[in-house]
Amino acid sequence: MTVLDTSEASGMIMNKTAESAGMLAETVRAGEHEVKIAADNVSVFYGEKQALFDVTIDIPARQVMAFIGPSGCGKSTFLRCINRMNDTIDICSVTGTILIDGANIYDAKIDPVLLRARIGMVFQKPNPFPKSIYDNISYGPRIHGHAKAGSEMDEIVETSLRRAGLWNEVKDRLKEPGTGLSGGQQQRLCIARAIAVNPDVILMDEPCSALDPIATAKVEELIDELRERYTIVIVTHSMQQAARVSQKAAFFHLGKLVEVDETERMFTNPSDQRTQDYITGRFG
Amino acid sequence: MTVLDTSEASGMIMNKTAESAGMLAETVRAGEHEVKIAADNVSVFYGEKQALFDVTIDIPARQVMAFIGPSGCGKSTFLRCINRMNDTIDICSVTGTILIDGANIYDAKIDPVLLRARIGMVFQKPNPFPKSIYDNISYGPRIHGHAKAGSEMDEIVETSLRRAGLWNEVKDRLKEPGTGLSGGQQQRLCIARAIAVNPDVILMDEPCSALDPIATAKVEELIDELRERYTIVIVTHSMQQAARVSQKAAFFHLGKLVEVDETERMFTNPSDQRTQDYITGRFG
Amino acid sequence: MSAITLLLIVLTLSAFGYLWGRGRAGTLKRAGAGLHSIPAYHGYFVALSCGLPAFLIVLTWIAAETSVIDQIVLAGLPAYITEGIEASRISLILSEIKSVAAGRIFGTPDPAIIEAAERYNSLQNIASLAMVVCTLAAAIAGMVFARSRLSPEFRARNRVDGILRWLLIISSILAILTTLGIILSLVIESIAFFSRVPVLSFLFGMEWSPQTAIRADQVASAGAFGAVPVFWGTIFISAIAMFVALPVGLFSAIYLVEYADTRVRSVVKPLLEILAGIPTIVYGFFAILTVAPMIREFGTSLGLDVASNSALAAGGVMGIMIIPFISSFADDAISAVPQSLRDGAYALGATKAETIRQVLLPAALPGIVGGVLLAVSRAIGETMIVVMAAGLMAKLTLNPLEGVTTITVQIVTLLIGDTEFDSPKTLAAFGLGLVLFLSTLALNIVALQVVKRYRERYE
Amino acid sequence: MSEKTTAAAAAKTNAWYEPDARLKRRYAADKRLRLYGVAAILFALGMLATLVLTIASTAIPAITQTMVTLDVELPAEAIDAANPREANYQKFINDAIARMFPEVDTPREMRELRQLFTSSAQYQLRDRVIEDPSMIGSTVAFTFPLSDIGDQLHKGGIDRDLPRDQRRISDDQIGWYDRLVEQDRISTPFNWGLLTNADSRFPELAGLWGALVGSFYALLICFLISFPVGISAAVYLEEFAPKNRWTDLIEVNINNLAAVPSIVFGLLGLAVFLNFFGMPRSAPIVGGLVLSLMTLPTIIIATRAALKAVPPSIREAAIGVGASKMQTVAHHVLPLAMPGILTGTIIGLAQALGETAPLLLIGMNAFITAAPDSMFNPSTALPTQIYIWADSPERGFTSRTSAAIVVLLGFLVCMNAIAIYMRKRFEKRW
Amino acid sequence: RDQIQVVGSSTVFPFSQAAAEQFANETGSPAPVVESTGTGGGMKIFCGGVGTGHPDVTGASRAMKLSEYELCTSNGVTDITEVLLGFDGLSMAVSRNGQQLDLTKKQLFQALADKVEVDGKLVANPYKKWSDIDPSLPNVAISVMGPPPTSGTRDAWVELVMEEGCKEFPAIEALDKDAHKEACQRMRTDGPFIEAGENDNLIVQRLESDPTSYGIFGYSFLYENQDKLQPVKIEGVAPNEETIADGSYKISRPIFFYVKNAHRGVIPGLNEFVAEYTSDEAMGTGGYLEERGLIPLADDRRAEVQKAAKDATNMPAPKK
Ligand SMILES: Nc1ncnc2c1ncn2[C@@H]1O[C@H](COP(=O)(O)OP(=O)(O)OP(=O)(O)O)[C@@H](O)[C@H]1O
Ligand SMILES: Nc1ncnc2c1ncn2[C@@H]1O[C@H](COP(=O)(O)OP(=O)(O)OP(=O)(O)O)[C@@H](O)[C@H]1O
Ligand SMILES: [Mg+2]
Ligand SMILES: [Mg+2]
Ligand SMILES: O=P([O-])([O-])[O-]
Repeated sequence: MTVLDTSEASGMIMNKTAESAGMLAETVRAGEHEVKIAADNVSVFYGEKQALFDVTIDIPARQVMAFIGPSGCGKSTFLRCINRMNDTIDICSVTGTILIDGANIYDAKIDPVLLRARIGMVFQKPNPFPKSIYDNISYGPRIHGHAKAGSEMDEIVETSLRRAGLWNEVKDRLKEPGTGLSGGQQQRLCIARAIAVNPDVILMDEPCSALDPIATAKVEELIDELRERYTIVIVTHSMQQAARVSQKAAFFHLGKLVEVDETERMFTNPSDQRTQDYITGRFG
Repeated sequence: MTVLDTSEASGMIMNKTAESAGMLAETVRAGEHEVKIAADNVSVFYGEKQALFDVTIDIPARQVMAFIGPSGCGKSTFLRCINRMNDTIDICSVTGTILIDGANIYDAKIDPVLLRARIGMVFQKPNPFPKSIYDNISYGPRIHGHAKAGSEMDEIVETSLRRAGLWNEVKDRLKEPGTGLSGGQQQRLCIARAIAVNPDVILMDEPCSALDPIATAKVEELIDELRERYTIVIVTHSMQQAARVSQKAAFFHLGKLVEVDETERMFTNPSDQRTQDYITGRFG
Repeated sequence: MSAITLLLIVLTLSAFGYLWGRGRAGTLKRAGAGLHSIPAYHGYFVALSCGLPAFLIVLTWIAAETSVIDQIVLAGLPAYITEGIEASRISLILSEIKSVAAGRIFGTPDPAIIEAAERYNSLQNIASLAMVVCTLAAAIAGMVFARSRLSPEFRARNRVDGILRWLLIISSILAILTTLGIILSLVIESIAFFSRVPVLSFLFGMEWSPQTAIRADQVASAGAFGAVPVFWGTIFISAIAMFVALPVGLFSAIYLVEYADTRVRSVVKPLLEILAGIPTIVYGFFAILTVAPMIREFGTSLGLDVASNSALAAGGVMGIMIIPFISSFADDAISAVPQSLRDGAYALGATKAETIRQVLLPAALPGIVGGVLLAVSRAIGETMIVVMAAGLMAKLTLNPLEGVTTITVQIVTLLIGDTEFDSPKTLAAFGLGLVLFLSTLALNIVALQVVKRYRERYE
Repeated sequence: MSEKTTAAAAAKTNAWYEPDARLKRRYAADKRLRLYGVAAILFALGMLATLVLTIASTAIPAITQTMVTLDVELPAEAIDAANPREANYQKFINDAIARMFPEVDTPREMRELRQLFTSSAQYQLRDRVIEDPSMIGSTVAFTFPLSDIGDQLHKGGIDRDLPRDQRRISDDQIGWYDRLVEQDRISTPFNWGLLTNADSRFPELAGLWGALVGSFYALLICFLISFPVGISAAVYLEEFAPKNRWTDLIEVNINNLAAVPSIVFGLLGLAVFLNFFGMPRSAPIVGGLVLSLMTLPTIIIATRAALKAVPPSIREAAIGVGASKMQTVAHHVLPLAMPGILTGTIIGLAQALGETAPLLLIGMNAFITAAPDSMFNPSTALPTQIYIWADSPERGFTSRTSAAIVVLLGFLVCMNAIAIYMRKRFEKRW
Repeated sequence: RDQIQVVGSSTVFPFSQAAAEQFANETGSPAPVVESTGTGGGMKIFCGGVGTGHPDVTGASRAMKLSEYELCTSNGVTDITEVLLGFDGLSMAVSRNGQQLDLTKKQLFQALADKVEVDGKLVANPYKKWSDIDPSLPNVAISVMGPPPTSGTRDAWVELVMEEGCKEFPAIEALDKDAHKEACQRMRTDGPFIEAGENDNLIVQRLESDPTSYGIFGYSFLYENQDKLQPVKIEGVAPNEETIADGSYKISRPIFFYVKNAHRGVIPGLNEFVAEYTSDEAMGTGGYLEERGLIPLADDRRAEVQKAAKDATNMPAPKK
């Protein structure tokens, strides 16, 4: 497959960019995991209102990082900074830097469209396109020119669906609309769609909150498998879920990043009083 | 605390439920608490779809009963059966009986309008009428003819606001619109509005889920005070909240009533595996 | 070659350009270069670079050709024909030349004319040939140039997106231009009007009789341009219309939203909407042939004196037309009141009527008011019904059984047929048009503000 | 559990549910409100029904056309087969009439007699012969319309019992007509001419073809301009434009345009297209331009609403996999919004089809006896044709005017039905 | 421009329509475009200038006025052929359900003038009911619908009825020239006289639905609607073909059309159209225009007119 070859090229572009932006791209080792995403002093404003205050965090490669915190604390906002989805909101402005593989993604030279091809995203409510299952998966590779329609594309579709653990359930009805699947299947379809463009990072914003317990279990299982290949950031409102799927967790409160730690450590022995209060159900 | 005395009675009810549906609704004395609401074999259908299956439960007077359970399990549906709010949904049909003070509220002779005057309701999102604070409170008494405009009405308004713990905050701006209050104040305004028609029972459907932690604390405090006079049923998605405010809890799952017990007992020692799983965050 | 064929050729060229560009990008890609954009976008870029300029050239050419050729032909005429002749004659000569050129010869035309006709024909040929040549040259040049810019780094997608974006922007500007056009065309003529009739005496004058003598030796009305009675007539008829439409629209909306079951609603709503879709000229007939005689008969049976073109008939029928505007706006507004407010009221033990009257209507009021204001502006601007059913006499009266006239009626009667732009009579129509435009503008702005404020409250 | 025991138990211990007078009053108010609603709807629908019925019932006479069949001799020596156009067909018809009524001899009587038949019979005969030259030299049964008075007499539009000075038809003419009836020469086929003929001074010949073609051209122009431009503008404003004072201004402006009285658009067309650009008067192209300016805001507003209704989650999904904004719109948003856009467009076009006032100002209310061959030729449109017919004195035009209205309404109902169908058909659940 | 353009009087409109249709049928040329603008409105456009932007023919229900001729000349429209088409009765009518009247011109003047003479003084018209004018007339409000000043019918009415009627009043006769004209020609604007627009048929339809109103319009409209309308007798004579043709019905007027000679030979078919319009089959006795209500000219008069039309003889300036 030629698809994979583009990673070098884009890596090149990113390196160039990082240098010109005057940033030194260090590769910080976080334990045994290298740093995939490094945010430095990120603040986000919606118009006048500041929603995020000076967030600095390193997100390790090929692990699952969970963002937790009460409603409105800025989890989604930060997540959407990572693939520049916030660009689509007029009044939203971002300061600070976010490096991915050492390249500043807010550099003027970075084309957000290409960036998003490298950083997949899965949303709270499953949002398949109202098209066939096949078209849902093939859309991304098609617009990025990863493959022509034909056997090459068929292969991508199959691989993606297999990785998302959906292949066996849908292989006989690829031409049926994606919206006809059950909620859990739809969410896995969305994950497959994100995988299909061959990203490095997958961002998930409360991916299970619209699912029933069984579907949730399946998606969680999938996340666990995916972290072998992908760096995953997941926002969740359920501490139980965070405990189940993530290796590291970040606790946000009122727009500030309060604490980042290994999930287990944070849930058993939080270092901040606010984290403690939140975890024990004192609020939220 | 008197709460603990109910254990026997509820144990009995649970047994009944477990044994068979369609049993006689006796007036069971729950310790010193008489049964205020007795539901027998209540099933609810939305069109073809059954949302509630043979729910039989006794709700004691002057206590707080919490309904918990995962999303979509039928908590709200059952709550809305109690004041016949489901009548306003065309496709909704209810079978079984619900006795309030021994009278079957689904009897043809019962006028839902009068019934609802006896059973107040507070909703998830605060919904003050777009009128002044005074008019919000006086609306119920006025339509039911409890009082004429004038000093009598002023008194009702003041008493209700006092009981809802809002009087001091709003006494100087009774003529201002109720929608101008903060979320927590609005929710207490709604509680005051429900109290103003002098009900026996107050139903609350996730009354705090739209509120911030501080406002939530205020409302919870209020609920605790109100149970001296009123029978309160509260739906909540937060087990922490259920633990904080309720004396008894009922756990719903997939439209069935799984378990009713004292709150403390249920949270520490649930008798059903599903309850256990839910409480420990295995799902939901 | 006709412009249509030419455009088709340009289209074909663009299609070719697309294939060419895409092919080139494909080659680059196969050669191992990492393309910034997928090949199809390179194709689109070449196609747009080829088609757009050519298309513009054709359009401007068509717009300019006639007058340019006319000028050339005229310039070539011998002096004795064009000497000292005013412009209108020249257009006649031109049309004679064109007739001759088309082979329709009457009598014996001047030899110079025949010669001009020949010249005209040859110019015409040259011009159409030149158009083809220029267009194709532009198309090919655009294509070749675009093609030469293709490279792996070339941001074809961003380019194409940019071009499309500009096309979108131009489209929205067109909507603005329409407004500007309206304002300009009204204002210019209105200025001419107000230079003859003072603004104040127009706005506050009590006498309206614009049918001035159109000749010096005619005695007609003295030409009073005090528009108050016309404004009054407009307001009066609109008020009557609202008097009919408001309760009917409001009550039907209430019934449909709160009482009717979905089956009734799904039948009645489209039926009501038909009322708004019926052409107003049909309402005009309905008014003069059915409603006016009915009112008249009824009035006469009560011993009342009813004018044959009573304000009541025109306003009433207009009201019927406006019903759906009110009902659908009220419908939307009432439906948009959050269910939670209904629940709140029902939970307190309110009956349906109480909930509607005391909770839903006040909450929906801003939306309803917005709809009503829009309906009023519709009523004020409505033309055919009043042209056919209302009178021409400007009258300040409060009696709905008398005839009144409206702004739109006056515009139509002052303008139909007679398109001379120099008498105050004709210009008055534009003055009235300006007033009409401004007043509906004001109403719409108010309506929009009301609706907006209301939206903010519930979202 | 038995109902009775419950009720009895309830009655013993509870009296709170007993309805009192006050409650009855409250329910009465409820009933009243409901009644007002029903009354309002019945009023509106009643008016609609009255309108449609009065128009349809006046239109009934125009459904058929009274025709007469005469045996017309086409002597070979009087018609040059090489040039059949030039023969004197009026004479053939006159001869045929004279053969039928040999007793009519004075010129005055002959004239009265001829008034029973349409005066264009000769042209119809001519066209028949040109079409089929083999008829030359034979006697053919030629069917052609009676004149308006004949038509009216046949359909009862003229009361033959009125005194002579109150009717338009003489006793002789009634007698001749009766003879034609006796001989079974009168027939009343469906009035196709109403749709296929162009306008005419003679009601029995007047049809809507010219107006239909004119309306078609005008609507075509209107569609070609307002559809792409409207969608583009809406897409820009809804999906691309930054939300600031300017775009707010544009929004207010467009909403306002939608409510600008149509007559003002007529003024605009008059000033800009006719007087400034010097476009031809009465031409469908100008009508189309004016109508497109009118329709544009409707389409923009409908499109924006349709775009708004596309859930943002679809946009996010597309952007999330790396589609550019333009791709998101083109691949996902527009296709999903298309049903709404098309509905809006159809409704806008339906409005344009029925619009009269602006067309009056640009001269599309002229009398033209031929359908235009291009959009630059003078023409009428359906509503203006109605306007003209309504002003014609001949009795036959009364029913034809209504019939034209019925045709117009038919088109509108069809367009609306298509719109409703699309709305239903394409309503997607996401 | 391929089509002939005809504007002008609504009274002449039906005749122009008929001629245009016949012309198109006969020659296969593009159908002339006929618009009804009223005589005055038509004159105004017609005299706007020479060239394809201006009409070729205008109909008039009265002769061209000097002022209009001057307007034409000043705009370069100097060569005009005047064609006298025939005559049209000017009728006043009422619904058959209404009350037939027999009025004198004097009474009509009193009913419709802006100022009338009462006891030798000129005062604003005080008459609201017919019976106010003459007790023998019915006790109903005066309500007369008539055309606006752009209409030739209006001019003709003023000339044939109002001017005549006002001769009966010594005090008005005694006024100086301008004041006399003012007094005789100005129609009242206080309600009883209603300017009802150029659409004669709308007046007819309103009369049908309103039996107490009277309408003023060309005879052809009365002729078409004689089952619904009845004429008002003026000076004891009701209009019908005979009374108009023999002149016993006094309010009839000549109707004309005017041809712009500069357009002949330039606008295709104009000559042929004029020939058709003036042919015997059209304007002659028994011609198709007669069927539409035209009262034809006598033969010799017609021959003159036809010749002038054919030769494009320019009309002289109208007398004042
Ligand atoms: N598009 C927006 N415009 C303005 N303010 C916004 C917007 N999106 C989010 N905010 C505000 O930014 C803050 C952070 O929002 P965010 O959605 O990031 O919270 P969150 O932690 O994801 O909450 P939740 O758990 O409810 O999803 C909130 O106060 C929110 O109101
Ligand atoms: N109006 C309705 N029409 C049809 N189905 C409904 C309606 N209201 C609720 N349901 C269905 O009934 C079931 C129970 O819903 P209910 O709202 O009682 O759940 P819940 O326990 O209150 O959930 P949540 O915590 O989300 O409020 C759900 O499956 C829901 O989809
Ligand atoms: Mg979020
Ligand atoms: Mg619920
Ligand atoms: O249209 P007129 O004949 O009245 O001028």
